[in-house]
This record gives sequence, structure tokens and C-alpha cells, in this order.
Amino acid sequence: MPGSLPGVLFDGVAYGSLLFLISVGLSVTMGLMNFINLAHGAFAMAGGYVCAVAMNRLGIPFVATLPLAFLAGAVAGGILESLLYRRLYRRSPLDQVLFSLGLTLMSVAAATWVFGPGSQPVHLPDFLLGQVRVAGVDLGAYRLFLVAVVSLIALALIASLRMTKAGARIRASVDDAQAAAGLGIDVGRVFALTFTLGSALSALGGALSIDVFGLDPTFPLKYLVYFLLVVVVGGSGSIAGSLLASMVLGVLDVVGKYYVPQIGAFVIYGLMIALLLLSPGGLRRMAR
Amino acid sequence: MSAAGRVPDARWRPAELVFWAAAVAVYFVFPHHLVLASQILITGLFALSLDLILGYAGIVSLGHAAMFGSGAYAAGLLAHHGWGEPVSGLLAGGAAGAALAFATSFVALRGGDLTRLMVTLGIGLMAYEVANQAASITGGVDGLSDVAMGKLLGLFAFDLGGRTAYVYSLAVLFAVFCLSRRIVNSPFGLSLRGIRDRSARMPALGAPVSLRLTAVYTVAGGIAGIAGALLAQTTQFVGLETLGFSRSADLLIMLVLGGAGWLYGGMVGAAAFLVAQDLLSGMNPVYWQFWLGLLLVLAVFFVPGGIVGTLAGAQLRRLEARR
Amino acid sequence: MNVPRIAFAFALAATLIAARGAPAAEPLKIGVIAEFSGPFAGYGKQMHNGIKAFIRQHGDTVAGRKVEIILKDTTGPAPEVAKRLAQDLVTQDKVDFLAGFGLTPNALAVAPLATQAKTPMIVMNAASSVITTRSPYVARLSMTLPQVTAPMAQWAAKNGIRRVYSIVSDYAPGIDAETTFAKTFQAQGGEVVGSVRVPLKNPDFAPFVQRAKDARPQAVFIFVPAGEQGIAFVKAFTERGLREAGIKLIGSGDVVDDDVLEAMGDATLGVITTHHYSAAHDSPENAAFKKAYAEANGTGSRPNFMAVAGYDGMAAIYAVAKKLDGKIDADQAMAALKGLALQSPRGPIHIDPETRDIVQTVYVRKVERTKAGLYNVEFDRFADVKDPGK
Amino acid sequence: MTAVLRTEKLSRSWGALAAVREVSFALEAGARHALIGPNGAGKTTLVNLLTGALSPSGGEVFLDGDRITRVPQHVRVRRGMARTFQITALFPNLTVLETVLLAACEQGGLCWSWLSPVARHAREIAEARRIVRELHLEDEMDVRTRILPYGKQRLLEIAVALASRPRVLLLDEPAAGIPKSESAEIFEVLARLPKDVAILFIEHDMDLVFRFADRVTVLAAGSMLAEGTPAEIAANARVREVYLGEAAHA
Repeated sequence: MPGSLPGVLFDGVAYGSLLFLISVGLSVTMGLMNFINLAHGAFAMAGGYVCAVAMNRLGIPFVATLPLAFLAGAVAGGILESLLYRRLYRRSPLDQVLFSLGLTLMSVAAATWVFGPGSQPVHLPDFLLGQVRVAGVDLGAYRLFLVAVVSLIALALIASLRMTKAGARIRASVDDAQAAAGLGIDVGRVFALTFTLGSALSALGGALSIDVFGLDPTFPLKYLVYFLLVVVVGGSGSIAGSLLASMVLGVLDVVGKYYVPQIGAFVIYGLMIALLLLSPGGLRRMAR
Repeated sequence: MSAAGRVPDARWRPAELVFWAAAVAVYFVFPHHLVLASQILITGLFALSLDLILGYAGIVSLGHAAMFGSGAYAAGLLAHHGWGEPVSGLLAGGAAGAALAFATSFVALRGGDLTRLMVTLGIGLMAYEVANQAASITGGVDGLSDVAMGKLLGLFAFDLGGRTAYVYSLAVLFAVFCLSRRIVNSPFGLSLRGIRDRSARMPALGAPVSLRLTAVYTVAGGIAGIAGALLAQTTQFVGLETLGFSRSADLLIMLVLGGAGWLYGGMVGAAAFLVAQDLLSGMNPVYWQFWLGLLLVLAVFFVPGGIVGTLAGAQLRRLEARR
Repeated sequence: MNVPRIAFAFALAATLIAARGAPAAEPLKIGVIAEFSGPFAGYGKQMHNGIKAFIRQHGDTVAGRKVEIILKDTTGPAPEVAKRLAQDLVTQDKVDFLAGFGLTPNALAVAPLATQAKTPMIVMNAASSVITTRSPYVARLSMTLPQVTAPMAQWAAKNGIRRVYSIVSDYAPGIDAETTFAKTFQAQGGEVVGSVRVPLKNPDFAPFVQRAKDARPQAVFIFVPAGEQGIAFVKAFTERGLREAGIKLIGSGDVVDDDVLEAMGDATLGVITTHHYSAAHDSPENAAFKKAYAEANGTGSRPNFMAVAGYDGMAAIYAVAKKLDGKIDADQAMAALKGLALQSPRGPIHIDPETRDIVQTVYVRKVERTKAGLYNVEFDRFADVKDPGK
Repeated sequence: MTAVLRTEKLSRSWGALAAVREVSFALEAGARHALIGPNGAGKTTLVNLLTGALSPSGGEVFLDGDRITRVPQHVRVRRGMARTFQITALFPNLTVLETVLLAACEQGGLCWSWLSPVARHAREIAEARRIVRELHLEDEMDVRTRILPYGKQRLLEIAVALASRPRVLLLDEPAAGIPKSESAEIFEVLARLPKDVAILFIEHDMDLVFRFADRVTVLAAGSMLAEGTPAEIAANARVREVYLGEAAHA
């Protein structure tokens, strides 16, 4: 059994990287605009369906559908942000919960109407199937691909936030929107940009997750708890915090299920409560 | 020199009497819909308990179903093992809910809104898992069946049409509502509203904040347990869903839809939500959730502060404008 | 005396009587309680498709009464909602039959009500053995988990499989499957080298499959609810390379359910399962059923075991209605159901008089690619299997 | 003259920053004691240490001779220590009367009574009405604090503190943000308070300090620079040099 620990750890990292990709957008939305957007999973689902339709009906190869999913998420995010979300930034968190849950219910029903209740098949290209032997350990090819893509995205995100002017503007707005506005930063545009980016990332995450999570209309509700876990444990608004939290939760969830399947579910929930109580601000407070 | 100065008192306003008269009238006007009506009353009682902690003490919870479910299982197990007397089952349910609330209050009440949201969510999910793992006792996913109820007060059996269930639920709801009304209008209630508005200031007034929150959280847990017991007794079945995440999430939606902080918001929200759900799913069994979602989104834009919030708020503003 | 008012009252009474019409013309109402929205929406859809296929084939009137189907959505495992919907159907719509029940908790919640309201209840999917014991007015036309699992254990033991690792979903049907398989397999000299129960709400099977691979069994026995869980499991099974390691995959037919088999693709080739219905079953009844199914529901979806249960449920109701000449009395209906034999698209079936549960042939099948696509091709059978769970 | 509130080498530091450095000071019964010093001298930190909002890194605090260093804030209030806040911290949805009434009920230990309506506690209501009238807020009795003008909110801050029937009243810049004309009105109210209430107040406006205080403590960079009557402090060269800038009256 212990022989496969590296394999299990790798699975955890792959699972964590998927959680990160989908929830990083939510983390920034909640951190930047402190808007509790429970409908964030719906953007991931939209990305998933765009990828599934492109692949199954239009015959576009899987890898090529990823940018499409990213764009679809961005467009959906941009439209919804300007039409609906923008009016609710100053509303109470409870109104935001009511609004986003309502939106989620609509997205679930709409997806059922258009795509039917069943789940979408995805046919991965051959080079992503099966296993690859790396340093004596069998690693899932698709999971390797996942970890690679997500690490690239994470690096790009962290670098752009740290290095570029736009990144600085976003970080300023995250810390204090009023002060940032005082400096002449058009916080409204920054919100829109970030929300769109967050939705696009989530859509990309949705497309990448079909193979692991499966894709059916109830996706946004089914994994809502996992996305919230990452955001709150990681500390909303922090990319590094979300990355750390995703990895911790991913690894421990997989390890828990492998070694102690009977109490597997408790591991995650117990961990979340413990982490939250240790540092209410989440890992971001620790990571700083 | 206006000697006015309104102070919280227990006087019944005319609008309240109309509300309760309507609740009694439902028994006669809708004889065939009493099963749905009693489930609305039970959900209203459950929403009342969330209103106590959210509307009055500012405690956000996404796992309130844990207390509801523990009350349902307590009453269900009692009846399952032969003790079918309803009222004592109800008290057992209340005690179970209060006990679980007290035990988890040390964890659930720390940190800000977002932390509380997630910790209570975690507690709810763990309660669900415990009940699922303890399948030998709770029946797990299959649920606890043959919850054999004795006659209410030894006189009224639980009939098929839901008549006894409705009267029983209404009586319990009204009793607990009066108790809540007292709590909310008492000095204790006033201190809760202080904690909700600015808990940081309360210690400077001499208030032991965490003790107060634990007290109201436990009382609310007891009320949620009673609501759970009521559902177990009137449907004579206890499923895992009494602890489920969607029950807590729907509850939060109903309270916000109705308007938190007015005691009536939970009940009005529950009635609106469940009636809409029943009608919509009757019309279109597969896609009704779309229209329900739309209803919620529209409510946020056009009925800010919830149904009761908008009505009562308007009256309050008229009062202040006239001054 | 003002004559006009009396005359008016008299006229009103007359029209009312006329409107009621002869009692026999009353429609035969069937209340179908199932999951039409939420994660199990596929269950309700397939059952309803099976019902529509039957009506398409046999017309919508029986014993002079027009059949009326009333759909009620439980949204998922929600016992108090199912019970409330049943109470509405019985008290308001005054249905003659309750039917459907995709999930066990909903069936268990409604069973006591069937007794109280004396309304026959036809179960078209929920598979826990205990359901028919909960009310004398329940009859099942689908299957029970032990019934379709025991043959798998017997077949495995007889075909050189000695060491099996079992993986099941952690809920009542899953536990039924695990215990039945272990009991039967060990009785035949087989050895269950390990077993694990996977949480029902589980996004990822990889760690469990890896654990099974490390136990190096000859075969993995799997039970998961039909639908997307099957897809996720088979994907993890292939990706972990258990097939390359020579580990066979066996289980109840749920994991390779006709509804999702095509979506799973070639990863399922060679998987051996036991189940009571396969869309590829070769019989004139099945061919007629598939034609009616396509006409009623379009060619988009393929009938699965839930559709055939819906179809046979209607066949049972029509048989009872004919026998009682349209006047449905609950006790007479149950008497008619006991021992009722039908020539179902899946093969000959009959209702066991004592347990009112279904007795049917369970087939051993292997997933093969036929001209018409991926199908579970039956190659062995266990005739007239009673539910070992009772 | 017994000291009702006394500290011994009270200090508080965050890492390297020593906000309050070993301050030993006494507040006499019935005193009108001003606490002055430049911004960042540690005045508010000291008040937070006295009221228990902040726990000290070292030193002791005594109330009527009993050690209360580790006693939580709400217990100190029940033992007669009330305070106001430099930045108003009131209850947006409570009306003026409800706010003062809440403080009165808390002080009476009444807030654990959860069945009798507030209306039934006539004694606390009368007390609250009296305080509201005394602070010229009777016209705004039913107005929610959220829509109360800023000046009235400052008065309400004081009313809430008085409703706790304090023997020691700590005022953190009671007249902060109030134009000159109105701030005098606030200090008249404070002057009319009974002699058995000891008041320690932080104030920047020197006219007010010298008009109302009978004793002054000067803090600078966390430690006590000087203490004495207003006249002594005005004459103190070091105070003038540190606090009033260069040697003013050369």
C-alpha cells in the first residue's frame, strides 16, 4: 500500500489544481467585490458544455476547445456582470446569496432543457489517455496535462498580478476599493475586468473537469460546496491563498479517501472547520 | 415636549391578527390542501428559528438543518421504538436540537459572517454524514420508516387528509411564535439587536456577547428541533434530507425572500416559496426550477429587504416622515 | 312562494347529475411519482418514456376507461415531498393507482400511505428488498439488488474467478449488493479480498480504484446507481490501467446502463454484468417495445431497464383493469396482481404471490460493439430468480 | 483623596512599537481629569487598556483598590466603568431611546430577562428618558441612529455611557468633529454631572481643557511627560517644548 503514496499524492495535486482553476475566479470576486457569487459554478458548467458541444457536434479536437470555453466564460461573465451583478455590489450578502442561488437554479434548469438530464460524454485525444510511468510511478496522463496547464495559469496569474500595472490596480482595489478610487483607478472597470477573467477561468476549469467530475446540469450545485471550501479556507481575494488551500484540500481529500475511505467525508469537513477556526482570515493570513 | 418614545412592547398590531386569522381560515378554505399547508407551517416554524439568530442576532448559518434533522430523528426514533405520544416526542426533538446547537455553538459563533457561513455549512454536512454512517440506527439513505404516532392528546389520530397535522402544527407554531415575540421584545431581545447592529460596542455596555449568542443559538436550535420533530410526526417518516444542504439553503432563501428581522418574514417567505414551488412543479415537472430561480432574482431587484421588509419598512418610513 | 327560485334550483340539480355521466366513463387515473428534476432526472424521464411507449402500442383506453397519467416531481430523494404528492394524488385527484418511485426513500415514505388510502402502488425502479414488506398494497415490476447481484457471484465462481475486490456506493442498495455478492460468492468458494464503500455524493473514484488495484484481485465487483456515477467509475477504472493489469470488471447491470453506455465508449468493452434487461435482448416483444419507444420518444435515447419497468408496470395495470372490468377495488387489484404473469420485453416475468415482488430471468451479458453500437449482449442466463433478499 | 482608578507601570507594545510605556497614574474620585498629548502619544491605547478592550503587555490596573488587569471589559462596565468612542460606534437600526435604554438595561443586569417586554421595566425607561432629556435629545427620541445628525450622535455617545450609571467615565474626544459653538454645550453637560462621578477625558482643544479640567496628564510617545493642575502644566517648559512646538514664550 505505501508503495503508491507518491501516486496518491500526485492525484491529490491534480485534483487540487482543478479545484484551484475553478475557484480562483470566485475567490477574487468574493475578495475584490466581496460579492458572494454562488452562481460561479454555472460559468464552469457553461465552459464545460461549450467544450462538449464543440467536440461532439463540431468535431473540434479537445485541446482546441479550451480557448473556446475560456472565451465563452469571458463573454457570459462580461454580459451578466454589466447587466445584473453591477447593480448588487452594495447590497447585503444575504441578497447576493438569494440572487446567485436564483441564477444557479435557472442555469440548472436551462442546461437540462437544452442538453437533457444525462451527462455529456467527452472523448479525450489518445495522448491524454491511460497512464505514463514517471520515476517508477504510474501517473494518469490526463492528470499530468491538468497539473501542467494549471501551473502555467497559476504562474501567469500571480506574475501578472505582481508585475503588471493592471495587476497592481486589481490588488489595490482588492485591498480598499474606496482608496483605489481615490487614486483615480476606475474601480468599476476593474471589477468588470476581474469578474470577466474569473468567469473565463472558471469556464476553462469546467471544460478541463469534465473528465474528472463529469458534466451534467446539476454541476453548479453539486460542487458548490467544494468551491466555497477552497475560497474560504484560502482566504478570499488571494491567489496564493487559494492555490495553497486547493492543494491542501485536494491532497487530503484524496489521501483520506484512499487510506481511510470509511471516514473520508469527515476528513474534509473536519479539516475545513479546524482551518477556519485556526485563522478565520483563511490561509491568506498565514501565507502573508 | 413629545412624551412619545416608542419602546418594544408585546402589544398585538391589527396586521398580526389578520395574519393569524388567515392561518386559521386556511383550515376551512383549503380542506384538500392541508398536507401542503401543514408543511408550510412547519417550514415557517423552522424559518422563525433562523430569523431569531439571523434577523435579530445577526448570526448567518448555512447549516441550520443540522438542528432540524436532529429533532426529526429524535422524535422519529422515539416513535419508531414504540413511544408514539406526540407532545413528549416534540419536546424530545426540541431538546435534541437545543443540545446540538449548544454543543456546536462554540465553533459556529466564532469569526465573521463568511467564516460562520462555512463553519455552519461544515457542521450541517458532518451531521448528514453521521446520520448516513449510522445507518443501523437512522436507516441511512433509506430513512427511518414506521414512525407510528399515537393519538394527539389521546383524542385525535393523524388522519390521511392532514387535518390533525394542520391543527397540531398551527398550535405549536402559534405557541412558539408567542414565545419568540416575547423574547424579541424583551431586554434580552433588545441586546440581541444591539449585537446584530454593532457587536463590537456591546462589551462597552456591559454585555457578555458570546454568552448571549450561545443562549439565543441554543434556543433557536431547540425551535428548529421542534420543527423537525413536527415534520417527523406529521409525515411519519424521517429521511436524510432533513439534514441536507438544500434544506438549509432553501431556508435561507425563504427567510431573505420574506425579510429577516420582522419575525413574520420567515413564515411569509416559506408560504410564498413552497406555494410557488408546488404550483410551478405541478405545471412543469421537469423545468420548474427555472421559473423559481427567476422569481428569486426578480425578488432581489424589486422587493429589496424581502416581502415583509418592504411592507413594514414602508410603514416605518411613513411613521418617521410624519414626525 | 316564488316559483322561479325553486325552478332554478331544480334545473341546476338536473344538469349536475347529467354532467357526471355514467360511472364507467370515469378516466382511469394513474399518479406517477418520480424524479423529473435534479440529479436523478434521468430516472423519471426513462420511466415516463416506458409508459408512453406502452400507451403508444396498446392505446390509451382499457376496460372502457380512458387512461390519464398525472406526473408528480419529487426533485430527488425527498420522502416528505413524495408522501405529500401521494396524499394530494389520493385525496384530490382520487387516482386508482400510484406508480413510479425511482428511489427507495420515496417508495418507503409512500408505502404506509398506500395501506391507509387502500390504493395499489406499482414500483417501477426502487430496488431495496424491504420495500414490498412495508405495505400489502405494493407490487414491484422492476427488480431488487440482491436478485440481480447473486447470479453475478454464482457465474464468477463458476468461471474461474477466485479473488474479487468489491466497490459499492455507500447507501442501502449498495450495501444490499455488497452483502449479497459476498455471501453468495464465498458460499461458492470464492474470496472477497477487500471491499470499500464510496460516498454517494462523490466526484472522484480514482483513490478507490487505486486501492482496488493495489489489492491485485482477479476481478473488481462494482455497484453504483445507474447514470453519471457509472461513467465516472469506468473512466477511473480505465485510466488507472486495471484493464492492462488483467483485472476484469464485473457487477450489476447498473454500471453499464443502456442510457449511458454509448457515452462511456470503448472503455466498457468486455465488461461482464448481470441484469434483467438489455436493449439488445432478442425477443419479438423487445423489438415491438423498441419500435413503440422510438415512435413515442424519438430516436434520441435508448430504452433502459427503468423504461421497461415503466412499460411492464402499465401492462400490469391494464391486465388488472381488464380483469376487474374497469372497477378498481384495491384488494381485488392486489389479488389480481399476485401471481400475474406477463410476457415482458425482457422475457417472461411473474409476481410472487407471497412477497408481491417480481420473479424474472437474470441474464449474464458482456459489452460488445455491434452494428448498432455498444450493447450488453446476453450470453448466459439464470431463469426465474426470486429475490434472495427476503 | 482616594484614587478610584489607578495604574502601575501599565504598558502595551506591538512587537517593537511600544504604544504605552510603564504609565503609572491615578484618577481621583470626582476628578475632572484631562489626558492630552500629540497624535500617536498613546492616549486612546491607554483608555482601551483601562476599559479592558486591550490587554496590557505589562503593569496593573486597579479599580477601587481591586486588581482588574485581567477582568474582561463587560465586567468592568458592570462595576461602574463606562466609556465613549472617538469614532462613533452606535446601533444604526435602534432609535435614540432604545439605544440609551439598552445601556440602562445592561447595567441593571436586566438583559437576561427574556420574557417580560421592555415596556414593563418602568424604572429603566424613566431613567433613559431623563438622560435623553438631559442631553437635549428628546426631540429625536424615536429617530433611528442611522439618520441622526453627527452632532446629535456625539451627544448620544455620552448618553449611552451615562446610562451605565458609571462611577468612572472615560471620554475619548467627546467633542471630536463638532464645531466650536456646539462643543462647549457638550462640556456644560459634563460639568453638571454629579461630583461622585470621576471623569477622564481626552481633548485637543486647550481652552476646553483649561476650562473644565481640575487635573491634567500629558502623554508623549507612550510615556507620561507631566501631570498637575492646568496652571502647572501650562507653565511646564518641557510640556511646552514637546507639545506646543518650539519654546513658545522665549
